Amino acid sequence: MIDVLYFAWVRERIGLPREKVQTDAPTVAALITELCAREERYAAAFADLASLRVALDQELSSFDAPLAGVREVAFFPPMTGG
Amino acid sequence: MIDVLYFAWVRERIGLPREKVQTDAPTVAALITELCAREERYAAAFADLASLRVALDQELSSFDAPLAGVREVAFFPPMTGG
Amino acid sequence: MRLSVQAEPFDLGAEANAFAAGVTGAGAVVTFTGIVRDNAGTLSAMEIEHYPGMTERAIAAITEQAIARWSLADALVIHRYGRLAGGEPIMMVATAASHRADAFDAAEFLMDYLKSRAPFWKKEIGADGAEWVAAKDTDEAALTRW
Amino acid sequence: MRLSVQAEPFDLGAEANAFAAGVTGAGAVVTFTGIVRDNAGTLSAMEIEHYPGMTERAIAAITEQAIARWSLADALVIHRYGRLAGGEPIMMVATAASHRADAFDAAEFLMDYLKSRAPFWKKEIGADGAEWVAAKDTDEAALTRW
Repeated sequence: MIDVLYFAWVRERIGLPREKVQTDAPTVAALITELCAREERYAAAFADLASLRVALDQELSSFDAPLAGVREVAFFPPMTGG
Repeated sequence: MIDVLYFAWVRERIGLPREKVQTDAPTVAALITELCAREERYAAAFADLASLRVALDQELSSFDAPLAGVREVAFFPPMTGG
Repeated sequence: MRLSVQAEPFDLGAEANAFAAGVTGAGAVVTFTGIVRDNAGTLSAMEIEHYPGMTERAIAAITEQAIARWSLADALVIHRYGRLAGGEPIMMVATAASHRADAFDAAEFLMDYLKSRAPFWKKEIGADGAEWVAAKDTDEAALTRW
Repeated sequence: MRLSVQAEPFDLGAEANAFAAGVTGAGAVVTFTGIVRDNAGTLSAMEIEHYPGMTERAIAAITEQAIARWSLADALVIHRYGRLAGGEPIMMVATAASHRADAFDAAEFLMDYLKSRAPFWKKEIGADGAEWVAAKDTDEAALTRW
Protein backbone atom coordinates (compact mmCIF):
# COMPACT_ATOMS: atom_id res chain seq x y z
CA MET A 1 0.00 0.00 0.00
CA ILE A 2 1.27 3.39 -0.97
CA ASP A 3 -0.10 6.86 -0.17
CA VAL A 4 -0.75 8.85 -3.33
CA LEU A 5 -1.30 12.61 -2.99
CA TYR A 6 -2.59 15.12 -5.53
CA PHE A 7 -2.24 18.89 -5.46
CA ALA A 8 -3.62 21.94 -7.27
CA TRP A 9 -5.35 21.14 -10.60
CA VAL A 10 -4.23 17.51 -10.43
CA ARG A 11 -6.25 17.21 -7.21
CA GLU A 12 -9.20 18.99 -8.82
CA ARG A 13 -9.21 16.77 -11.92
CA ILE A 14 -8.92 13.53 -9.99
CA GLY A 15 -11.38 14.79 -7.41
CA LEU A 16 -9.58 13.84 -4.23
CA PRO A 17 -6.50 15.02 -2.31
CA ARG A 18 -5.11 11.59 -1.39
CA GLU A 19 -5.80 7.90 -1.51
CA LYS A 20 -4.18 4.60 -0.62
CA VAL A 21 -3.24 2.52 -3.64
CA GLN A 22 -2.43 -1.18 -3.74
CA THR A 23 0.21 -1.56 -6.42
CA ASP A 24 3.22 -3.57 -7.52
CA ALA A 25 4.27 -0.96 -10.06
CA PRO A 26 8.06 -0.89 -10.21
CA THR A 27 8.32 2.78 -11.23
CA VAL A 28 6.37 6.03 -11.07
CA ALA A 29 5.61 5.71 -14.78
CA ALA A 30 4.16 2.24 -14.25
CA LEU A 31 1.98 3.55 -11.40
CA ILE A 32 0.69 6.32 -13.66
CA THR A 33 -0.20 3.73 -16.33
CA GLU A 34 -2.14 1.71 -13.72
CA LEU A 35 -4.01 4.81 -12.50
CA CYS A 36 -4.87 5.93 -16.04
CA ALA A 37 -6.36 2.51 -16.77
CA ARG A 38 -8.77 2.93 -13.84
CA GLU A 39 -10.92 5.87 -14.83
CA GLU A 40 -11.13 8.70 -17.30
CA ARG A 41 -10.43 11.38 -14.66
CA TYR A 42 -6.99 9.86 -14.02
CA ALA A 43 -6.24 9.74 -17.74
CA ALA A 44 -7.27 13.42 -17.93
CA ALA A 45 -5.03 14.41 -15.04
CA PHE A 46 -2.00 12.55 -16.40
CA ALA A 47 -2.52 13.41 -20.06
CA ASP A 48 0.53 15.70 -20.25
CA LEU A 49 3.41 14.51 -18.12
CA ALA A 50 5.54 17.48 -19.18
CA SER A 51 3.23 19.68 -17.10
CA LEU A 52 3.47 17.42 -14.04
CA ARG A 53 6.00 16.92 -11.27
CA VAL A 54 6.38 14.02 -8.86
CA ALA A 55 7.76 13.78 -5.32
CA LEU A 56 8.71 10.51 -3.64
CA ASP A 57 8.61 10.66 0.15
CA GLN A 58 8.57 14.47 -0.10
CA GLU A 59 11.62 14.80 -2.37
CA LEU A 60 11.30 15.89 -6.01
CA SER A 61 11.94 12.92 -8.28
CA SER A 62 11.44 11.73 -11.84
CA PHE A 63 8.90 9.54 -13.61
CA ASP A 64 11.37 6.74 -14.21
CA ALA A 65 12.32 6.50 -10.51
CA PRO A 66 11.75 3.11 -8.81
CA LEU A 67 8.95 2.84 -6.22
CA ALA A 68 10.60 0.15 -4.06
CA GLY A 69 10.46 1.26 -0.42
CA VAL A 70 8.54 4.44 -1.20
CA ARG A 71 5.62 5.20 1.16
CA GLU A 72 4.31 8.48 -0.27
CA VAL A 73 4.00 9.59 -3.91
CA ALA A 74 2.74 13.08 -4.75
CA PHE A 75 1.70 14.43 -8.16
CA PHE A 76 1.36 18.15 -8.84
CA PRO A 77 1.91 20.87 -11.45
CA PRO A 78 5.12 22.96 -11.49
CA MET A 79 5.33 24.96 -8.29
CA THR A 80 4.38 28.62 -8.15
CA GLY A 81 5.39 29.85 -4.71
CA GLY A 82 7.24 32.99 -3.75
CA MET B 1 35.79 84.96 -5.28
CA ILE B 2 35.04 81.29 -5.17
CA ASP B 3 33.92 79.05 -2.26
CA VAL B 4 36.32 76.18 -1.74
CA LEU B 5 35.15 73.27 0.45
CA TYR B 6 37.13 70.40 1.92
CA PHE B 7 35.78 67.11 3.29
CA ALA B 8 37.05 64.11 5.27
CA TRP B 9 40.85 63.82 5.44
CA VAL B 10 41.30 66.67 2.95
CA ARG B 11 39.54 68.91 5.47
CA GLU B 12 41.65 67.53 8.30
CA ARG B 13 44.96 68.05 6.47
CA ILE B 14 44.15 71.57 5.36
CA GLY B 15 42.65 72.33 8.76
CA LEU B 16 39.45 74.04 7.72
CA PRO B 17 36.11 73.01 6.16
CA ARG B 18 35.74 75.91 3.72
CA GLU B 19 37.27 79.20 2.67
CA LYS B 20 36.76 81.95 0.12
CA VAL B 21 39.55 82.11 -2.46
CA GLN B 22 40.37 84.98 -4.78
CA THR B 23 41.61 83.38 -7.98
CA ASP B 24 41.83 83.76 -11.73
CA ALA B 25 42.76 80.11 -12.22
CA PRO B 26 41.20 78.90 -15.50
CA THR B 27 40.88 75.26 -14.39
CA VAL B 28 40.60 73.12 -11.27
CA ALA B 29 44.19 71.96 -11.83
CA ALA B 30 45.41 75.57 -11.94
CA LEU B 31 43.55 76.33 -8.69
CA ILE B 32 45.22 73.35 -7.03
CA THR B 33 48.64 74.63 -8.16
CA GLU B 34 47.86 78.04 -6.63
CA LEU B 35 46.72 76.46 -3.34
CA CYS B 36 49.77 74.19 -3.13
CA ALA B 37 52.06 77.21 -3.55
CA ARG B 38 50.50 78.85 -0.47
CA GLU B 39 51.40 76.51 2.37
CA GLU B 40 52.75 73.06 3.06
CA ARG B 41 49.41 71.73 4.38
CA TYR B 42 47.81 72.35 0.96
CA ALA B 43 50.66 70.58 -0.78
CA ALA B 44 50.21 67.66 1.63
CA ALA B 45 46.48 67.46 0.98
CA PHE B 46 46.86 67.61 -2.81
CA ALA B 47 49.95 65.37 -3.05
CA ASP B 48 48.12 62.47 -4.71
CA LEU B 49 45.39 63.63 -7.09
CA ALA B 50 44.48 60.03 -7.92
CA SER B 51 43.07 59.73 -4.39
CA LEU B 52 41.02 62.93 -4.70
CA ARG B 53 37.73 63.87 -6.27
CA VAL B 54 36.37 67.30 -7.16
CA ALA B 55 32.83 68.66 -7.43
CA LEU B 56 31.95 71.92 -9.19
CA ASP B 57 28.72 73.51 -7.96
CA GLN B 58 27.83 70.16 -6.34
CA GLU B 59 28.34 68.01 -9.44
CA LEU B 60 31.24 65.56 -9.74
CA SER B 61 33.77 66.91 -12.22
CA SER B 62 37.38 66.48 -13.34
CA PHE B 63 40.63 68.31 -12.63
CA ASP B 64 40.90 69.72 -16.14
CA ALA B 65 37.42 71.27 -15.99
CA PRO B 66 37.21 75.07 -16.48
CA LEU B 67 36.32 77.25 -13.49
CA ALA B 68 34.55 80.00 -15.42
CA GLY B 69 31.19 80.72 -13.78
CA VAL B 70 31.73 78.22 -10.98
CA ARG B 71 30.78 79.43 -7.50
CA GLU B 72 31.60 76.39 -5.35
CA VAL B 73 34.51 73.94 -5.64
CA ALA B 74 34.75 70.96 -3.29
CA PHE B 75 37.69 68.60 -2.79
CA PHE B 76 37.32 65.23 -1.06
CA PRO B 77 38.49 61.60 -1.12
CA PRO B 78 36.51 58.88 -2.95
CA MET B 79 33.10 58.55 -1.34
CA THR B 80 32.33 55.77 1.10
CA GLY B 81 28.61 55.97 1.76
CA GLY B 82 26.05 53.20 1.84
CA MET C 1 17.29 30.75 11.19
CA ARG C 2 13.53 31.17 11.43
CA LEU C 3 11.28 29.37 8.95
CA SER C 4 7.53 29.62 9.10
CA VAL C 5 4.77 28.19 6.91
CA GLN C 6 1.61 29.78 8.18
CA ALA C 7 -1.94 30.79 7.31
CA GLU C 8 -1.85 33.93 9.48
CA PRO C 9 -0.79 37.32 8.14
CA PHE C 10 2.62 38.59 9.28
CA ASP C 11 3.92 42.08 9.97
CA LEU C 12 6.78 42.91 7.59
CA GLY C 13 8.13 45.68 9.84
CA ALA C 14 8.01 43.67 13.04
CA GLU C 15 9.66 40.70 11.34
CA ALA C 16 12.38 42.87 9.78
CA ASN C 17 13.14 44.55 13.13
CA ALA C 18 13.24 41.27 15.05
CA PHE C 19 15.49 39.77 12.39
CA ALA C 20 17.91 42.73 12.35
CA ALA C 21 18.00 42.85 16.16
CA GLY C 22 18.96 39.19 16.30
CA VAL C 23 22.10 39.44 14.19
CA THR C 24 25.42 40.75 15.47
CA GLY C 25 28.39 41.56 13.32
CA ALA C 26 26.38 41.74 10.10
CA GLY C 27 26.68 44.96 8.11
CA ALA C 28 23.98 44.20 5.55
CA VAL C 29 20.36 43.09 5.86
CA VAL C 30 18.19 42.47 2.79
CA THR C 31 14.47 41.72 2.88
CA PHE C 32 12.14 40.69 0.09
CA THR C 33 8.37 40.77 0.53
CA GLY C 34 5.91 39.37 -1.97
CA ILE C 35 2.48 41.00 -2.00
CA VAL C 36 -0.80 39.98 -3.67
CA ARG C 37 -1.03 42.42 -6.55
CA ASP C 38 -4.15 44.52 -6.33
CA ASN C 39 -4.45 45.44 -10.01
CA ALA C 40 -6.11 48.79 -10.54
CA GLY C 41 -8.49 48.36 -7.64
CA THR C 42 -9.81 44.99 -8.88
CA LEU C 43 -9.29 43.51 -5.47
CA SER C 44 -8.25 40.03 -6.55
CA ALA C 45 -7.79 37.32 -3.94
CA MET C 46 -5.36 34.47 -3.98
CA GLU C 47 -5.67 30.92 -2.71
CA ILE C 48 -2.37 29.25 -1.90
CA GLU C 49 -2.20 25.46 -1.57
CA HIS C 50 0.85 23.69 -0.24
CA TYR C 51 2.17 20.23 0.63
CA PRO C 52 2.48 20.08 4.42
CA GLY C 53 5.66 18.29 5.40
CA MET C 54 7.45 18.62 2.08
CA THR C 55 7.08 22.40 2.21
CA GLU C 56 8.98 22.67 5.49
CA ARG C 57 11.66 20.25 4.30
CA ALA C 58 12.17 22.06 1.01
CA ILE C 59 12.37 25.49 2.66
CA ALA C 60 14.84 24.24 5.27
CA ALA C 61 17.07 22.64 2.62
CA ILE C 62 17.07 25.78 0.43
CA THR C 63 17.76 28.08 3.38
CA GLU C 64 20.58 25.94 4.76
CA GLN C 65 22.17 25.96 1.33
CA ALA C 66 21.98 29.78 1.16
CA ILE C 67 23.43 30.20 4.67
CA ALA C 68 26.39 27.95 3.87
CA ARG C 69 27.10 29.35 0.41
CA TRP C 70 27.03 33.04 1.35
CA SER C 71 28.23 32.69 4.97
CA LEU C 72 25.07 34.36 6.19
CA ALA C 73 24.84 35.57 9.78
CA ASP C 74 21.17 34.59 9.64
CA ALA C 75 18.22 33.99 7.33
CA LEU C 76 14.43 34.17 7.64
CA VAL C 77 11.69 32.68 5.47
CA ILE C 78 7.96 33.16 6.04
CA HIS C 79 5.45 31.80 3.51
CA ARG C 80 1.69 31.88 3.90
CA TYR C 81 -0.96 29.53 2.55
CA GLY C 82 -4.74 29.70 2.37
CA ARG C 83 -6.86 32.62 1.22
CA LEU C 84 -5.16 36.03 0.83
CA ALA C 85 -6.77 39.31 -0.17
CA GLY C 86 -5.27 41.83 -2.61
CA GLY C 87 -2.54 43.90 -0.96
CA GLU C 88 -1.75 41.27 1.68
CA PRO C 89 1.81 40.01 2.06
CA ILE C 90 2.29 36.47 0.71
CA MET C 91 5.79 35.75 1.91
CA MET C 92 9.08 37.30 2.90
CA VAL C 93 12.72 36.37 3.11
CA ALA C 94 15.49 38.17 4.99
CA THR C 95 19.24 37.65 4.85
CA ALA C 96 22.07 39.11 6.94
CA ALA C 97 25.72 39.09 5.88
CA SER C 98 28.92 41.04 6.42
CA HIS C 99 28.78 42.54 2.94
CA ARG C 100 25.93 43.66 0.76
CA ALA C 101 26.66 41.50 -2.29
CA ASP C 102 26.29 38.32 -0.23
CA ALA C 103 23.05 39.47 1.38
CA PHE C 104 21.57 40.42 -2.01
CA ASP C 105 22.71 37.25 -3.81
CA ALA C 106 21.43 34.99 -1.02
CA ALA C 107 18.02 36.71 -0.99
CA GLU C 108 17.67 36.37 -4.76
CA PHE C 109 18.75 32.72 -4.59
CA LEU C 110 16.17 32.05 -1.87
CA MET C 111 13.43 33.68 -3.95
CA ASP C 112 14.36 31.82 -7.15
CA TYR C 113 14.40 28.47 -5.36
CA LEU C 114 11.30 29.05 -3.23
CA LYS C 115 9.42 30.02 -6.38
CA SER C 116 10.19 26.85 -8.31
CA ARG C 117 11.21 24.25 -5.73
CA ALA C 118 8.99 24.75 -2.68
CA PRO C 119 5.61 23.00 -3.09
CA PHE C 120 3.21 25.95 -3.22
CA TRP C 121 0.56 26.53 -5.86
CA LYS C 122 -1.24 29.82 -6.37
CA LYS C 123 -4.79 30.20 -7.61
CA GLU C 124 -5.93 33.67 -8.61
CA ILE C 125 -9.52 34.47 -7.81
CA GLY C 126 -10.93 37.25 -9.96
CA ALA C 127 -14.35 38.67 -10.67
CA ASP C 128 -14.91 36.11 -13.45
CA GLY C 129 -13.62 32.94 -11.86
CA ALA C 130 -10.54 31.29 -10.46
CA GLU C 131 -7.43 30.18 -12.30
CA TRP C 132 -4.25 28.35 -11.31
CA VAL C 133 -1.19 30.49 -11.86
CA ALA C 134 1.01 28.88 -14.51
CA ALA C 135 4.72 28.45 -13.79
CA LYS C 136 6.85 30.72 -15.97
CA ASP C 137 9.72 29.45 -18.08
CA THR C 138 11.69 32.46 -16.84
CA ASP C 139 11.34 31.24 -13.25
CA GLU C 140 12.82 27.87 -14.15
CA ALA C 141 15.54 29.60 -16.18
CA ALA C 142 16.39 31.83 -13.20
CA LEU C 143 17.69 28.76 -11.35
CA THR C 144 20.46 28.17 -13.86
CA ARG C 145 22.37 31.26 -12.75
CA TRP C 146 23.18 29.79 -9.34
CA MET D 1 9.65 58.77 -3.40
CA ARG D 2 10.96 59.61 0.05
CA LEU D 3 14.57 60.70 0.45
CA SER D 4 16.00 61.64 3.81
CA VAL D 5 19.49 62.68 4.91
CA GLN D 6 19.32 62.80 8.68
CA ALA D 7 21.32 62.58 11.88
CA GLU D 8 18.52 60.84 13.80
CA PRO D 9 18.19 57.05 13.98
CA PHE D 10 15.38 55.49 11.98
CA ASP D 11 13.21 52.45 12.59
CA LEU D 12 13.75 49.87 9.83
CA GLY D 13 10.45 48.11 10.54
CA ALA D 14 8.35 51.26 10.69
CA GLU D 15 9.94 52.57 7.48
CA ALA D 16 9.45 49.25 5.68
CA ASN D 17 5.79 49.07 6.74
CA ALA D 18 5.06 52.66 5.76
CA PHE D 19 6.78 52.13 2.41
CA ALA D 20 4.89 48.89 1.64
CA ALA D 21 1.57 50.44 2.72
CA GLY D 22 2.10 53.34 0.33
CA VAL D 23 2.43 51.28 -2.84
CA THR D 24 -0.49 49.76 -4.72
CA GLY D 25 -0.19 47.24 -7.51
CA ALA D 26 3.38 46.27 -6.65
CA GLY D 27 4.01 42.58 -6.08
CA ALA D 28 7.60 42.92 -4.84
CA VAL D 29 9.23 45.04 -2.15
CA VAL D 30 12.98 44.85 -1.47
CA THR D 31 14.76 46.61 1.39
CA PHE D 32 18.44 46.95 2.14
CA THR D 33 19.68 48.15 5.51
CA GLY D 34 23.31 48.95 6.27
CA ILE D 35 24.33 48.53 9.90
CA VAL D 36 27.48 49.62 11.77
CA ARG D 37 29.30 46.33 12.21
CA ASP D 38 29.84 45.53 15.85
CA ASN D 39 32.83 43.23 15.48
CA ALA D 40 33.02 40.62 18.21
CA GLY D 41 31.71 42.93 20.87
CA THR D 42 34.33 45.62 20.20
CA LEU D 43 31.62 48.23 20.05
CA SER D 44 33.12 50.43 17.33
CA ALA D 45 31.53 53.73 16.50
CA MET D 46 31.32 55.44 13.17
CA GLU D 47 31.43 59.11 12.24
CA ILE D 48 29.79 59.94 8.93
CA GLU D 49 30.55 63.24 7.22
CA HIS D 50 28.61 64.48 4.24
CA TYR D 51 28.31 67.42 1.85
CA PRO D 52 25.00 69.13 2.61
CA GLY D 53 23.32 70.19 -0.60
CA MET D 54 25.26 67.94 -2.93
CA THR D 55 24.19 64.85 -0.93
CA GLU D 56 20.49 65.54 -1.48
CA ARG D 57 21.05 66.32 -5.19
CA ALA D 58 23.09 63.16 -5.76
CA ILE D 59 20.58 60.92 -3.96
CA ALA D 60 17.66 62.43 -5.87
CA ALA D 61 19.41 61.98 -9.22
CA ILE D 62 20.35 58.35 -8.50
CA THR D 63 16.86 57.48 -7.21
CA GLU D 64 15.08 59.11 -10.16
CA GLN D 65 17.30 57.12 -12.49
CA ALA D 66 16.41 53.86 -10.71
CA ILE D 67 12.67 54.61 -10.75
CA ALA D 68 12.72 55.32 -14.49
CA ARG D 69 14.95 52.42 -15.47
CA TRP D 70 13.10 49.70 -13.54
CA SER D 71 9.59 51.25 -13.66
CA LEU D 72 9.44 51.26 -9.89
CA ALA D 73 6.13 51.87 -8.14
CA ASP D 74 8.13 53.71 -5.47
CA ALA D 75 11.57 54.06 -3.89
CA LEU D 76 12.90 55.13 -0.50
CA VAL D 77 16.38 56.24 0.56
CA ILE D 78 17.40 57.17 4.12
CA HIS D 79 21.02 57.93 4.94
CA ARG D 80 22.31 59.12 8.29
CA TYR D 81 25.30 61.28 9.12
CA GLY D 82 27.08 62.12 12.38
CA ARG D 83 28.12 59.74 15.12
CA LEU D 84 26.69 56.20 15.07
CA ALA D 85 27.28 53.42 17.58
CA GLY D 86 27.96 49.77 16.69
CA GLY D 87 24.78 47.95 15.74
CA GLU D 88 22.96 51.13 14.67
CA PRO D 89 21.45 51.34 11.19
CA ILE D 90 23.42 53.63 8.85
CA MET D 91 21.09 53.75 5.91
CA MET D 92 18.36 51.94 4.06
CA VAL D 93 16.86 51.76 0.61
CA ALA D 94 13.54 50.25 -0.41
CA THR D 95 12.17 49.54 -3.87
CA ALA D 96 8.73 48.41 -5.04
CA ALA D 97 8.04 46.91 -8.46
CA SER D 98 5.61 44.54 -10.18
CA HIS D 99 8.21 41.80 -10.40
CA ARG D 100 11.00 40.71 -8.11
CA ALA D 101 13.90 41.00 -10.55
CA ASP D 102 13.22 44.72 -11.04
CA ALA D 103 12.94 45.39 -7.31
CA PHE D 104 16.20 43.53 -6.61
CA ASP D 105 18.14 45.10 -9.48
CA ALA D 106 16.99 48.61 -8.58
CA ALA D 107 17.95 48.15 -4.92
CA GLU D 108 21.41 46.89 -5.86
CA PHE D 109 21.86 49.75 -8.32
CA LEU D 110 20.86 52.27 -5.64
CA MET D 111 23.35 50.76 -3.19
CA ASP D 112 26.20 50.66 -5.72
CA TYR D 113 25.65 54.30 -6.71
CA LEU D 114 25.01 55.62 -3.20
CA LYS D 115 28.22 53.96 -2.07
CA SER D 116 30.46 55.56 -4.69
CA ARG D 117 28.58 58.61 -5.94
CA ALA D 118 26.81 60.17 -2.96
CA PRO D 119 29.15 62.44 -0.94
CA PHE D 120 29.43 60.56 2.36
CA TRP D 121 32.68 59.66 4.10
CA LYS D 122 32.93 57.15 6.92
CA LYS D 123 35.43 57.29 9.76
CA GLU D 124 35.73 54.22 11.96
CA ILE D 125 36.39 54.92 15.60
CA GLY D 126 38.01 52.01 17.40
CA ALA D 127 39.69 51.49 20.75
CA ASP D 128 43.05 52.57 19.31
CA GLY D 129 42.10 55.60 17.27
CA ALA D 130 40.04 56.74 14.33
CA GLU D 131 40.56 55.99 10.65
CA TRP D 132 38.87 57.07 7.44
CA VAL D 133 37.36 54.13 5.59
CA ALA D 134 39.13 53.69 2.25
CA ALA D 135 37.04 53.32 -0.88
CA LYS D 136 37.29 49.83 -2.35
CA ASP D 137 38.22 49.16 -5.96
CA THR D 138 35.42 46.60 -5.97
CA ASP D 139 32.88 49.32 -5.17
CA GLU D 140 33.98 51.37 -8.17
CA ALA D 141 34.03 48.22 -10.30
CA ALA D 142 30.46 47.40 -9.20
CA LEU D 143 29.22 50.46 -11.11
CA THR D 144 30.31 49.05 -14.46
CA ARG D 145 27.62 46.37 -14.41
CA TRP D 146 24.81 48.90 -14.73
